[in-house]
Order: sequence, then structure tokens, then C-alpha cells
Amino acid sequence: MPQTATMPQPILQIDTVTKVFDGATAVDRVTLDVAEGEFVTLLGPSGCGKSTLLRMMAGFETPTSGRILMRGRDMSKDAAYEREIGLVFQNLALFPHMNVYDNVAFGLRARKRTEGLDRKVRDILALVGLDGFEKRRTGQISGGQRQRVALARSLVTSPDVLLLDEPLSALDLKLRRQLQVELKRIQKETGITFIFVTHDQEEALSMSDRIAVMNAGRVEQFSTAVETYHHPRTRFVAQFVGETNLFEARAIRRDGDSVSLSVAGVDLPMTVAVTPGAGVRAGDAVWVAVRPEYITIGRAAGPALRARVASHSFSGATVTYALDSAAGHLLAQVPFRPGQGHPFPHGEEVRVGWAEENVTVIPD
Amino acid sequence: MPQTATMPQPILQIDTVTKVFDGATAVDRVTLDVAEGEFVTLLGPSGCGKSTLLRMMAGFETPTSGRILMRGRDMSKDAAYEREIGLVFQNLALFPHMNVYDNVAFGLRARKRTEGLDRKVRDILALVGLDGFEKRRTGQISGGQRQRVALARSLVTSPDVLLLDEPLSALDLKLRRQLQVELKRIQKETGITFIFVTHDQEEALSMSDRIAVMNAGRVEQFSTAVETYHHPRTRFVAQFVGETNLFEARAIRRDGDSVSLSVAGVDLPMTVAVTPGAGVRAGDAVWVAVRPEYITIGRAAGPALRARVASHSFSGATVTYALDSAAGHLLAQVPFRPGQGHPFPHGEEVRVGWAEENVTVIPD
Amino acid sequence: QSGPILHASWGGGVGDTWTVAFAGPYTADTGTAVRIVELPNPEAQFRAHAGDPQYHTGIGTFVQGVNMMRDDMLETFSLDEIPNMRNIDEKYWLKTEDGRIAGVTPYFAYYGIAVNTNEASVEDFQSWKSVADPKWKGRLGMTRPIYLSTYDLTILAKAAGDDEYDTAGGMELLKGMARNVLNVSNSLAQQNTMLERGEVAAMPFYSVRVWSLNEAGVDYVKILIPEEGALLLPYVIFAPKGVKDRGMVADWLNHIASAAPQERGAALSGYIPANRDAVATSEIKAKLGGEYDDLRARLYQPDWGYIAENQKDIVAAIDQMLATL
Amino acid sequence: MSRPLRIAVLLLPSAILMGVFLFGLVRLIGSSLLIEGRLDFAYYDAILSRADYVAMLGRTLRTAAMTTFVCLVLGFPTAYFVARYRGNRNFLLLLIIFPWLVSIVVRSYGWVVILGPRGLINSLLTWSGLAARPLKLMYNDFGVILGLAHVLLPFMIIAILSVMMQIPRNLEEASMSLGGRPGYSFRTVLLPLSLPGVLTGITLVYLMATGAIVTPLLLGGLGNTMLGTEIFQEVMHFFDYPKAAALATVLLVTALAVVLPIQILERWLARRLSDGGAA
Amino acid sequence: MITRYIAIAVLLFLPLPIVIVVLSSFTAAGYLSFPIKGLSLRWYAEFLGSADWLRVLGVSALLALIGACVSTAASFAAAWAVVRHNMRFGTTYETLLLTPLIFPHAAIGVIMIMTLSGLGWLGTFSGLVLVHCILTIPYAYRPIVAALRKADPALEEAAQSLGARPWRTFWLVSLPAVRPGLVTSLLFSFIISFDEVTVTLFLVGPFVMTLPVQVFSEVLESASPIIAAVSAALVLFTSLMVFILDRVIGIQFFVERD
Ligand SMILES: Nc1ncnc2c1ncn2[C@@H]1O[C@H](COP(=O)(O)OP(=O)(O)OP(=O)(O)O)[C@@H](O)[C@H]1O
Ligand SMILES: Nc1ncnc2c1ncn2[C@@H]1O[C@H](COP(=O)(O)OP(=O)(O)OP(=O)(O)O)[C@@H](O)[C@H]1O
Ligand SMILES: NCCCCNCCCN
Ligand SMILES: [Mg+2]
Ligand SMILES: [Mg+2]
Repeated sequence: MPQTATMPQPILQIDTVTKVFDGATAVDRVTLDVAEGEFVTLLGPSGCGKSTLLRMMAGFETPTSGRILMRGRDMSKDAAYEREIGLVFQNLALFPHMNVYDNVAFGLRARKRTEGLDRKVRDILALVGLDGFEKRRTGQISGGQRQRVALARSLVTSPDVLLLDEPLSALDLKLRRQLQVELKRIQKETGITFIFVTHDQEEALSMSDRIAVMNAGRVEQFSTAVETYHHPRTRFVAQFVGETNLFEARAIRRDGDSVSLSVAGVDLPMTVAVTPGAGVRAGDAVWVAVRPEYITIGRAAGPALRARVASHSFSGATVTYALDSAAGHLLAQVPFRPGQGHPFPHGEEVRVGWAEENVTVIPD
Repeated sequence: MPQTATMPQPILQIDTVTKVFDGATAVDRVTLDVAEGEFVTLLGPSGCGKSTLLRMMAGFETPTSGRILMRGRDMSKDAAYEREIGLVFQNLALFPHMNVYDNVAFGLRARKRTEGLDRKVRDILALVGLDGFEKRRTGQISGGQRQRVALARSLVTSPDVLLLDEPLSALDLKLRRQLQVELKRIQKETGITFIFVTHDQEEALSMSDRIAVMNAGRVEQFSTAVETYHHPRTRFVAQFVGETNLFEARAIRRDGDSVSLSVAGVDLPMTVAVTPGAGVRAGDAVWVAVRPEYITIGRAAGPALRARVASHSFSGATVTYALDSAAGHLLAQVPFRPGQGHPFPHGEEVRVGWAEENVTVIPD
Repeated sequence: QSGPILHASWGGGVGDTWTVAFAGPYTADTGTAVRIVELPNPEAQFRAHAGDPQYHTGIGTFVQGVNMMRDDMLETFSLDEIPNMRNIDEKYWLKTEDGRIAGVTPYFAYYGIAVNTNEASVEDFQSWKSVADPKWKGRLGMTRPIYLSTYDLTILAKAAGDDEYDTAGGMELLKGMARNVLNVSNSLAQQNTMLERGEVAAMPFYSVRVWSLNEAGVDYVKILIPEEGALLLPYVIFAPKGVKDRGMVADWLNHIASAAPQERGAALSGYIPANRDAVATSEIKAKLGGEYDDLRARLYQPDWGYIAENQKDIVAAIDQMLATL
Repeated sequence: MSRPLRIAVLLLPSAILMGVFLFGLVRLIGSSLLIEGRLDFAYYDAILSRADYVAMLGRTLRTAAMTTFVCLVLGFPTAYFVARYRGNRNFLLLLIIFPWLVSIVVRSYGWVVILGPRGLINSLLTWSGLAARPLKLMYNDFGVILGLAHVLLPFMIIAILSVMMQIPRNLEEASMSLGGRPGYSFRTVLLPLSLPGVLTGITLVYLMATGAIVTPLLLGGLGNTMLGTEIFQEVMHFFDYPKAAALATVLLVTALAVVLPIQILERWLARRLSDGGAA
Repeated sequence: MITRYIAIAVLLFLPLPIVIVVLSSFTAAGYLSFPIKGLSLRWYAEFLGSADWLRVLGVSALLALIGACVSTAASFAAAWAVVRHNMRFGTTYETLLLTPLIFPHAAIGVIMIMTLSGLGWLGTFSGLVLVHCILTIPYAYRPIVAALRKADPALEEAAQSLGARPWRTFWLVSLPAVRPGLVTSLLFSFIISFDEVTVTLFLVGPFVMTLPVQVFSEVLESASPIIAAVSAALVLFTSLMVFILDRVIGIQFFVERD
């Protein structure tokens, strides 16, 4: 996994790019550096500007301001067909009047790179597991296979960067999981830089080297998957990436990289680590985020909170309890052991706690 | 949760019902008893006959053989409009030329139960959280709201049984989760018997009192959610409901309700409990199912197996390892603790184990 | 060698007559090709292309000729250009006020009463007045108002003891006839068939149509000339104003005015030649029931100019009469 | 090329065609209103003051209305049957589309052959002894309406069918599962939803029937003149273009007076009935 | 149930006169009647032996062919502007293109006779082409615009992102994507034009007479069974087009809405 610190010359640089449509800002001063061979995901809710950003990279929209550089060269003015950037569309956009082979060969023919074309097309079809499907029409193959054709079509010209706009969102869950694994494998094998758009946080977490979490046109956090999940820097990131319990708290004292907090409403002092740069000072109002799976019920480990079981929901390996507490509504996800039943029936009063190392502090 | 054993007179009985379309058997000798107030889910892959079964209950298809009884009375010959059975369609089938109010009032008017109509309609709209939307056209509300209108429309006539055919499958994940909770609440509040169709196993597990897992027209298992997940009775159920690791094994010895096994390929003897009725005898080939979350890595707890880490995938709270072992390809899901990194890097040799109580034995 | 001359003709047999009797021999004699183009109504084309003529010549009823001449749409010729006109009685000429020739009348038909003798007897229709007899209710055919105005009304006025200048009596007879007519087609061809099949017992009709029926072996349909006489129907060949190849057209018209082609026309279709020199063969005499001159004498030639001038009003009057039936 | 210029170039060919049409329309109305360069309603006065023309106008409207009614009564059940047919629907469609595309001359002529005195029906009747003389089946209103209804029925069926096929079958099932008996379901669900198609069908059939020439001429008798045949007569025999233009304008006005409100109603309904595309 | 009977009766009733015409064309008699008297191909021989009828057939076919091509091209250009350039007042323009549909044909006849005589095109082939284009444009436009709306604009972007320049994109992707619409438009306008009578009636001239108008005049002026033979030829022609249409897009196209 490339590390942000040791990154060499980035292959793609998005430099304070803004896009305004009819007065509405779709992309707002976004800056991103993408290293060669990296798998970067743009994650965010619908309408946050992911596609717009991607389309600017592909050359279908012109930035209102800012620059997009490829290996250091500003390519903002290049036409789409002049860029060495592949694009996989959400709806695939396979050419319906061509068979699988011709779809895949299209880019090579369009760029007049016909030397060794047949070999290249067959190799790439083999890579995506579609050998033998050359002559099929695009209407005669399954959804997952169509997906692979779209991928092969964009990969065969060996673009510098491959953009993928929610390529899996139309597929059902099982197929999606399977193609996630495959996509990741192909990216590793080809070494091509992938910029992947999704609004599915699980997909983002399981596939990406780094994730850019977007909200209302801005990038709120750009970090590795683990960092994004475990150390969200904004409330939006904490809530959008995975379920989370968020309470208001007040910083009582700051000691280097750790801070003592009192959770608003109940006096529940604790001392937790904060991101070194976070400007949290004593007396500040902050937000505290704890993932449901780090919430413990029953035993008062560390600071403990009184709560009442409102409902539970079984999901196989775990049971999720919805709890009402003085700090608000909480979710706690605990492993389910068969034969033990539900340890905490509806209405039962319990004590809720968490380990301090599992708490993230977010400045207000 | 009603218990199978203590069930009173069932409200609905499906008695060896078969449906053949043009020589193809869509539903194959299905027998189900549904208790009043129960939430029963039909779960199965696409084309397994869920909708056909539901449509027979609703009266849109006639069983080729078998009977459908309502409170003990055979209603196989009744027309759809004579049955007190509501149906929520996957595509909702809201009347596009009527507003929300008229859609909901439709059933009362059609049945000429206009006394107190206004009150009933408004009450049910309040129940589904749509008060104030009476005059909206069905095109002017969101997907989740449309969903609620469909529900309200079917609930307002207080049917004996409400059938729901994949009512949530068109919605996105977040909305779906939210409506699952709401549907469950409404079912509890109204006390109406729900028969719910889905092919999403998480949905089935979290909502149902009992689940009927269907495959190729047959019901393979009809049991509570916990039972279905933790004690699948067939390989199909084990694989369809949740991820599972399945290996071939041989029964070495049987002692009452427990059996000693040797996992094929490696000699890995263990003694596990079996379902009392299961006809497993010494020497039989059986299948052994272990859920990924019950697989432990590193420490050799109980019988242990050598394996090599093939890949891993991060999903927030957990990391899933793909492992190659002598018993085949395995998945192991372990909790992820931030700061600890991934304990098992790619290629590392590990030892894999499981607690005997987490193993399910399935006769071949 | 020049041409071709484009000649606009009606369809339904007229075109064939012109090809065989007039155009073919003319081409053989002079080398000038003549193309006969069949149209539902040549006048329509002449009017549509007034000022930019597309045809050299065309055929029309005398009334159509008068109308077009008055609208100054026809080319005129001097007698010297069409010398054969001298052999055609001047009362058949389509001529301008200053005596120039606006069209050549090659032949005429007449308008009598056609009777299907299986359905009615010849004696039943000795007078035009009998068409108004209520005993024929539902048994007669009738043509369109445009022809009722010029033909039926004129001859019925004559039968009522008046003439084309005073049609009140004729209108009463026409009304009586119209009452006897039920459910009849717009199409002369269909009426022809109905007459043949006895769907209608009788109707005022064209002599040439009956001729062709007789030629086809339908001998039970007869054309009668009632005691009041039959109406003479001259046809006229005209050239549009500003016609190209004027000299060639004059020569073609002169050919049309001559006796020989008209005789051929009579033999083919039963038209009565306009040229005095035309001689009827004994076969034709037998079919026509006499010499051309005898026949001409029994035909009434009205003032077509007056009829044409008043045609619109008459049609309107007839339309209204029919509407109140 | 700039975007506006590009659009202009793309629109040019069709705009020329439509321009010619609109120019002709303006000329039509103009020539019926302008006599020697001055506005004059003489032609309209002349037309409207003649009882026979007023009667003809009435006959035209009545014939068109009857034809529309017959098409509706026959077309709606047919469309419903085809829309809900479970078997080989394409074959049924063929039975509708193919006659629709065959020239109206041929189809009207076919009726001449069938209805004529020695046509199919009369031959059967006389042969079987049911009628001594052939019945008069054409050259009257019956023939015209039958012919027009036959010629125009496919328009009605297609218009209704294209709407009905978009009505999910589910909606009727939904109604039934809510206790709506078949009649009730039809009245409250199917009928209102297919109304836009019905209105389109009515519009098309009515328009074509008022402006028909060929069928009334072939199947109608002397007493069945309609506006269309009168216009034809005026052009073909009297060459009175201004009068034909006035008659054509009267035809246009009366047709559009009926059709435009229906069109507006239809658009309004279509907007109300559409789901708004929400999933 | 009554629905069913009406529908079946209607479905049999619609093709009836066409079948009768075709059958009666095989009569041996010199006049038209049904059932036919004797079986013969004499009227076909007469039709095919007549230079006039064949010329008229040729004119009709050529007229329909040229008209269909012009209509289709004009519709394609217009649809491209409306859909791809997302033109302002696009729907208004579409409504305009459909107006010839909501004018009674007798009125259109008069409109056209005045227009063409104004242009000096009355009775000319070009005049007929012009009028037939106006009459067929509503039929030509619909399938094209439907195909264009259905064709994913992302296809063009996909082609560009794969390195295809604009013209190449147009030829290789945009055009093929709407090909079924274009073919439908061509066939559909061909049929409409080939079979048109009511308006054409007003406009024929010495060099241009169309087959349906000629048949019409003949039905009025004579009663010869040759009309049945010519009509049967018209029917055959139409069936051929319908057959191709069914092959290309499927007959259900006619009852689809966009
Ligand atoms: N061509 C355009 N003209 C005007 N506004 C646009 C255009 N394209 C996008 N927008 C607006 O820009 C914003 C961002 O849109 P964008 O498509 O980039 O979102 P997204 O993150 O891709 O959403 P989704 O997950 O739904 O695809 C939205 O508010 C959208 O309405
Ligand atoms: N009307 C019908 N005619 C013929 N076969 C049918 C009909 N309806 C369903 N089938 C067949 O019966 C089988 C079961 O279909 P059904 O719709 O019940 O499946 P399902 O479990 O609801 O699937 P899904 O999850 O895709 O909705 C399928 O093979 C289907 O093709
Ligand atoms: N073939 C008969 C010729 C008679 C012409 N009469 C004039 C009628 C014009 N349609
Ligand atoms: Mg997007
Ligand atoms: Mg289903």
C-alpha cells in the first residue's frame, strides 16, 4: 500500500478544482494527488459531486477553476479522446451493435493501434475471464459479464488511469462481492491506477488504498481505509462511513495528544487520544464517536452509562441492540452465540461502556 | 415469538401445494402452517417459486394440486377479491391516477366499507408516518414514502394476512434498513400476520419470526431465524443463509445426539452435536458447516488445521481472511482492532480452528 | 419529325379511342408523335397550369370549353390555320366574340334515356316527363349535380315546354326524377354497372356509354331518344393559352377537324362525327338507327354559352333542391 | 461551429418543410378571406347562408361522430383483448397493423366488392334465398360509416393499445387484492388509466373522418356529400379555389374546435396519470 | 366475455376487405363480383402488360423512396438537435413537426394545391415529393426520436474516452445506435407515401400519377377487375414492407409509446 508520506511524483493531480453549474457548485476546491498504481475511491452520498469530478478528469466537463495535471502536465484543455484515461460508466455504455470482441477492440482501432490487436484483445478477455465470449452480442451475456466487457474495453488500451463510476451499483449483492474481489485482482495484475466512485462504504473500505470522502462538493477526508474508518476527522465522515454512535462532549483538559472529556448530559469522564494536529483545547465542545461493535453491554468496563434495551435485531453472527440512554439513542452490536439466546431482553436495564482506545474525538 | 410447538389453530395452512406452468414445476409440494400474528418470511434465490406461492395465496394463480386453508376453510376456489388477504407488490402498483388518500381508501371503497372511512384512512396514514401527504400524487413522493403508501393501502382493510413480495428490494440500502425496522414495528402494532418474500438473507434474519427457505420450488427448511442461521439442515440452506465454510467429513462414531467426525483430506477428529432426528450413522459421509466468524486463526483452539493467508479484505469492524487449507478454500472473519494493523500478512502460514459447538453437521 | 404532342384525355375508353382513331394515324401520316395522357379531368390540369401550359391540347365538354375560353385560358386560331373547320357546322364551333376559333369539336354524343329492357319497357320512357313519374320510385339512376345542371335540367326544361333560359318547369321535373332516385353512386362507372345489372331500370345517360355496353354484348340496355328529342353533347378539343409549338398544334387540330379520324372514332365508340363529310358505314347506320344527319336532326343543341355562364347558380339551385328533397 | 449555428443547420431541412406547410395554411385562410386585397367574408356568408351547405356540414360532423363512436365501441374491447392476450400477441398486432398500412383506396374498394349489389353479402343473401333483391348496403350513410369505421378503426385500437400495454397488469391485481370486483376494477382503474389513449384515438378518428374524401366518394351516394367531397368537387370541377379554401377553413375550424379541447384534456390527463417516473 | 367476441370479430373484420379484393382479382369474368366467376390470371396479365400501369407503379415507388429518404434525413437532423443538443423549445418544435397529423386531409389537399401552384410546382414530381415529405415527417420523426432518446449518450462519451474523434464517434457509434429507428422511419414513411391518396389526388399531373390515385380514378370511372389486380399488387407491396418492418424492429413497435 503506497504511503502518503513516501509518495513519488503523483500520476494525477487535482489542483483546487471547482465546477459550477448554473450557479450551483458541484465540485468545490478539490485537491487530490493520486500515485501511480494506487486504488483511490471517491466515496460520498448522491449528488456530492463524485461523477462531476470524474467527468472532469475524463475530459467531458471543463473545470470552472483549478487545474488537472497528468504526470505534471496540465491537461485541462485536452479533449476527452486525447487523454490516456479510461472510463467505465455506471450503466456500462457497451456498444449494443457490436459483439464482445469489437467492443473491446474499439479503443485500439480508434487510436489506430492495430498492431497485435488480436493478441491484446484476447489477452485482456482472458484476464477478465471472458475467453470464448468474443462473438457474443452484448445483449446475450449476463450482467456480471457485461461488467467485465466494459472493464476489458477500457483496460485494453493500457490507460494511465482508469476511472470507474459506480461500476457495480447495478448488480445484486452476491455478484457485487464477487466482482469487487476480481476488480481488485485485475488492478493489482495490471498495475493501472484506478479511481473508483461509489456511495457504498463497505465497498470503499474493502477495496481502496485510499478513500476520498466527499460531501457537498468538498473532500472532507482523504486517507487510507483503516484511517478513514477508525479515525474519522469530521462528523460527516464518522456517520457516513459505517454506523456510529456520536455524542456531544466537552474537553476538560488537554495533555499532549490526549484529552480528558466529559460526555454531555451525564458526567462520564474519560481520557482519549486525539489526532496530533486537532485543535482541541480545554473547554471546547467536541463530538465523540464510538462504533457499535466497540460498545460493550452489561459489564461496566471503563466509564459506564445506564441504558434500556429498546429493540434488537438479529443478523446471523451478531445481534444489534438499540438502546435508550441519557446520552441519546445508541446502537451496540454484540456477537451472537447460538444456544445462549438473547442475553438482554426488551426493556431490560443495562450498563453500557467502551474502551477508551476505541473512542474518536472530533472537533466541533 | 410464537413457538412452533405451542402453535394454536394456524390462520393459514398451505397443504402440499404444487404449481406447474407448462410442464415446469414452479412450486413443489409445499406445506406451511402460519400462526396468527406471525411474521413469516419466504427466502430463496430468484426463480425458486416465492412469488408463485404468494400469488396462489392471494388468489391470482390456482394451485395445480394441494389446498390453501384460511382459518381451516379451503379457499382455493375463492376469487382474489373475495379473500381477506392483502398484497404489497414488489413494484408497489400504486394507482397513478389517484392521490395518496384515494389510494389508501381504495380497498374500503371497493369493499363498500365506507363507514368511518376517513378516520380509518387517516389513522393508517399516521401509523405509516404519512399524515399530511393525503393530497400528494403518487409521483410526487419519494420511494420510501411510496412504499409506505402501498403498505397503508393494504393494511387499511385489516386483512387477515398481509403478503409482501420483495417490497423493499427496489430501495437503496439505507432506506431499506430504515423501512425494515418500521415494517417490523407496524406488524407488531397491528398484530396482522405478515408473509414476507425476500431473497436478501440479512433482511430475512433480522425481521422474521420464522423463515421458510425455498429452493427450486421446495421448502428446504422452515424454522426460526436463529435456528435457520445456526442450524441449517441442508447444504443449500447453509450456503444461502450467510457465508459459510463447508467441508466434507466422515462420521466415525455416533453417541446419542453427538457424533465424532473426521474432516476429509486431513485427519481432524472432533465430536459435535447433531439435530436429534438427523439420520447420521457411523461411516456416513456428511458435510460440516462453520461460519467464518467462528473460525479462529493463529491459536490452535480445539482441532487445528494448517492454512496460508491468500488475501484479506477490510470492512470496518472486521477483517475477512481468505485462506487456503488442505480442507479447501476458507473464509475467516476476525474483529479488527485499529492500531494493531493486520496481524496476518499475505502468504503467512497460520493455524485455523473452531469451537466444536459452532460446527453444524449436515447429512449428505 | 417532331413532337411529341401531349394531349390530355379522359380515361375509361376515351383515351383508347384517341390513340387509335386520332393519334396513331396522325403520327403515321406526319411523323409527329402524339401522347395521349389519361386524366380524370383535363380541365383541372389546364386551370392549375394556366400561364405555364403542360399539355398541347386537351378534351373537354363544350361547357368546359366555354368556361375556359371566357376565362381567357385558351389559345385561339384563325380559320386559315384550321381549314378543316369549314366542314363543321358553325353552330358547333367554340369561337370567341371576334370569331376566332378556341376549340375544335370533333364529334358529339347525345344524352338520352338508357333503359334496361329487362326492368322496364322502351314504351315507358317515350317522354322525358316519365322520369318524374312516381311509379319509378327507387328505380332510376341519376348523375352528379354538375351534369344535372347542364344536361338533365336543360333537356327536362325543353320537355316541360321551355328552354335553357327558363328552367322552372325543368326543375320541377328534375325534382320529380330526383325523388325516384335512391342511393346512387357518385361514380358514372358504378351507375353504368347498376344499369347493366338492372339495379336501376333507367336513367338519363350518354349514348356512347350505351354503345360500348351494346358492343360488349349487353343488348338489353337501350338508349332512347324521347319524343322531345335528346340533348346534343358536343365535345371540344382546345389548346391552352400560350401553348408551345403553336404551328404543330394547329396542324394536329386540323387533323382532328377532318372527317377520316372522326369516322374511325364513330366506328370505335359510337361518337357522331361533327364533320359534314363524314360518312356512316352501313354497320354504323344500323347501330345508330340512321344516317348521321337524321340523328343530328333529332338532337337539341342549346345555347351552351348561356348554360356555362349560369352553371354555378344552377348547380347551387340544384344542390339546394336536392337537400330539401 | 457554435451550438446555436449547429442547431440551426440541423433544423433547416425540417423547418423548410414545415415552413412550406404553414405558409400554405396562411395562404389558405388568406385566400378565403381576401377578395381583391380586402378582408371580406363573402365566401363564408355564401356558405353559411345556404341551407344545403349547413346540412352538409351537419352531415359531416354527424358522420364523423358516428364513425368515432363505432370505432370506440369496437376498438376499446379489441385493444383490451390484445393488451391482455397471453398467447402470440404479435399475430394479433399483425391483424391490426397490416390492414392499417394498406391503402385506403384498396380497403374502400374492398367494401365496394363486399357491399355491392353483386358483392359478397348480397350474393350470399340471394343465394340463400334470404333476400329476393339485393339489399342497398352502400351509397348511403351506412356504407360511408362502415367504410370509414373500417379504415379508421386501427387508429383507435393502436392509440388505446399503446396506452393499455403500459398499464401494469399488477394494477388490476392490486385492485382485486383490495376487494375490487372485476367491474369495479375496470371502472376505477383500467378505464381512467386508458383514457389518454381513448382521447388520442377519438381525436385521430374524428379528424380523419371529417376530412375524408376517398371513402365517402366510393361508398357514399349522391346524397352523402361531406365537406371533404364537396371540397374535392369544388377543386376538381369548378376550380373555385377561394371557395374550396373557405370550405377547407370551415372544415379546419370545425375539426379543431372539437379536437383541440380533447387534446388539451388529454395532455392534462397524461400529466396527471403519469407516475412522474418515481421508482 | 362480450369483450372477447367483439375483439375476435374486429380482428377478423379488419383484414376482410383486403382478402376479398385479392381473391376477386383472380376472377375470369369481365366484371367485378364476389364470389368470383372462374379462376384466371388475366387481370394480372393485363396489369403487367400495361406500360401505363407499370409507369404509374414506378412513379409511386420512386416518389415513396425519395420522400422517405428526405423525411428520414430531415427528421434525423431535427431529432438530433432536439435530443442531443437539448434544444430550447424542443418539445414545441416536436409538436410543430406533428401538426400535419392533426389537419383533416381534405384541408391539407387544398393547402398543398395552393402552395404548390404558388411555387409553380403543381403537377410536378418535386412538388409531390415536397408534399409527401410534409405528410410523412410525423411518422418519420417518431421512431427516430425514440431511438435517439433510448440510445445512451454515454455511448458517445465512451467512444471518445476510448480515443475516437468526433466524426468517428458519429459514424461508429451514434449512427449505428439509432439504426433501427432510421430503418423504421424509412420503411414507415415509404408505406405512408406509397399508399397516400387523399392529398395526392389534388396534386397529380401529366407526368406524375400515383398508383393509389390511379386506382381511385379507375374505381370511379370504370368497374374493371384490373383494379383488383392492381390493388392486390399494392397489398403485396405493403405486406413486403410490413414483413421487413417486423423483422427489423418487431411489429410491437407500432403500439409502443416513447
Ligand atoms: N450537467 C449538469 N448541469 C447542472 N447541474 C449538474 C450537472 N451535472 C451534475 N449537476 C449537479 O451537480 C451536483 C453533483 O452531481 P454529480 O452527478 O457529480 O453527483 P454524484 O456524486 O455523482 O451523485 P450520484 O451518486 O447520484 O451519481 C448535483 O447537484 C447535480 O444536480
Ligand atoms: N405465468 C407463468 N408462466 C410460466 N412460468 C412461470 C410463470 N410465472 C412464473 N413462472 C416460472 O416459475 C418459476 C418460479 O417463478 P417465481 O416468479 O415464483 O420466482 P420467484 O422466486 O418469485 O423469483 P424472483 O425472486 O426472481 O421474483 C420460474 O421459473 C418462472 O419462470
Ligand atoms: N366514355 C364516356 C365519355 C363520356 C364523357 N362524359 C364526360 C364525363 C367526364 N368524367
Ligand atoms: Mg454519479
Ligand atoms: Mg418474485
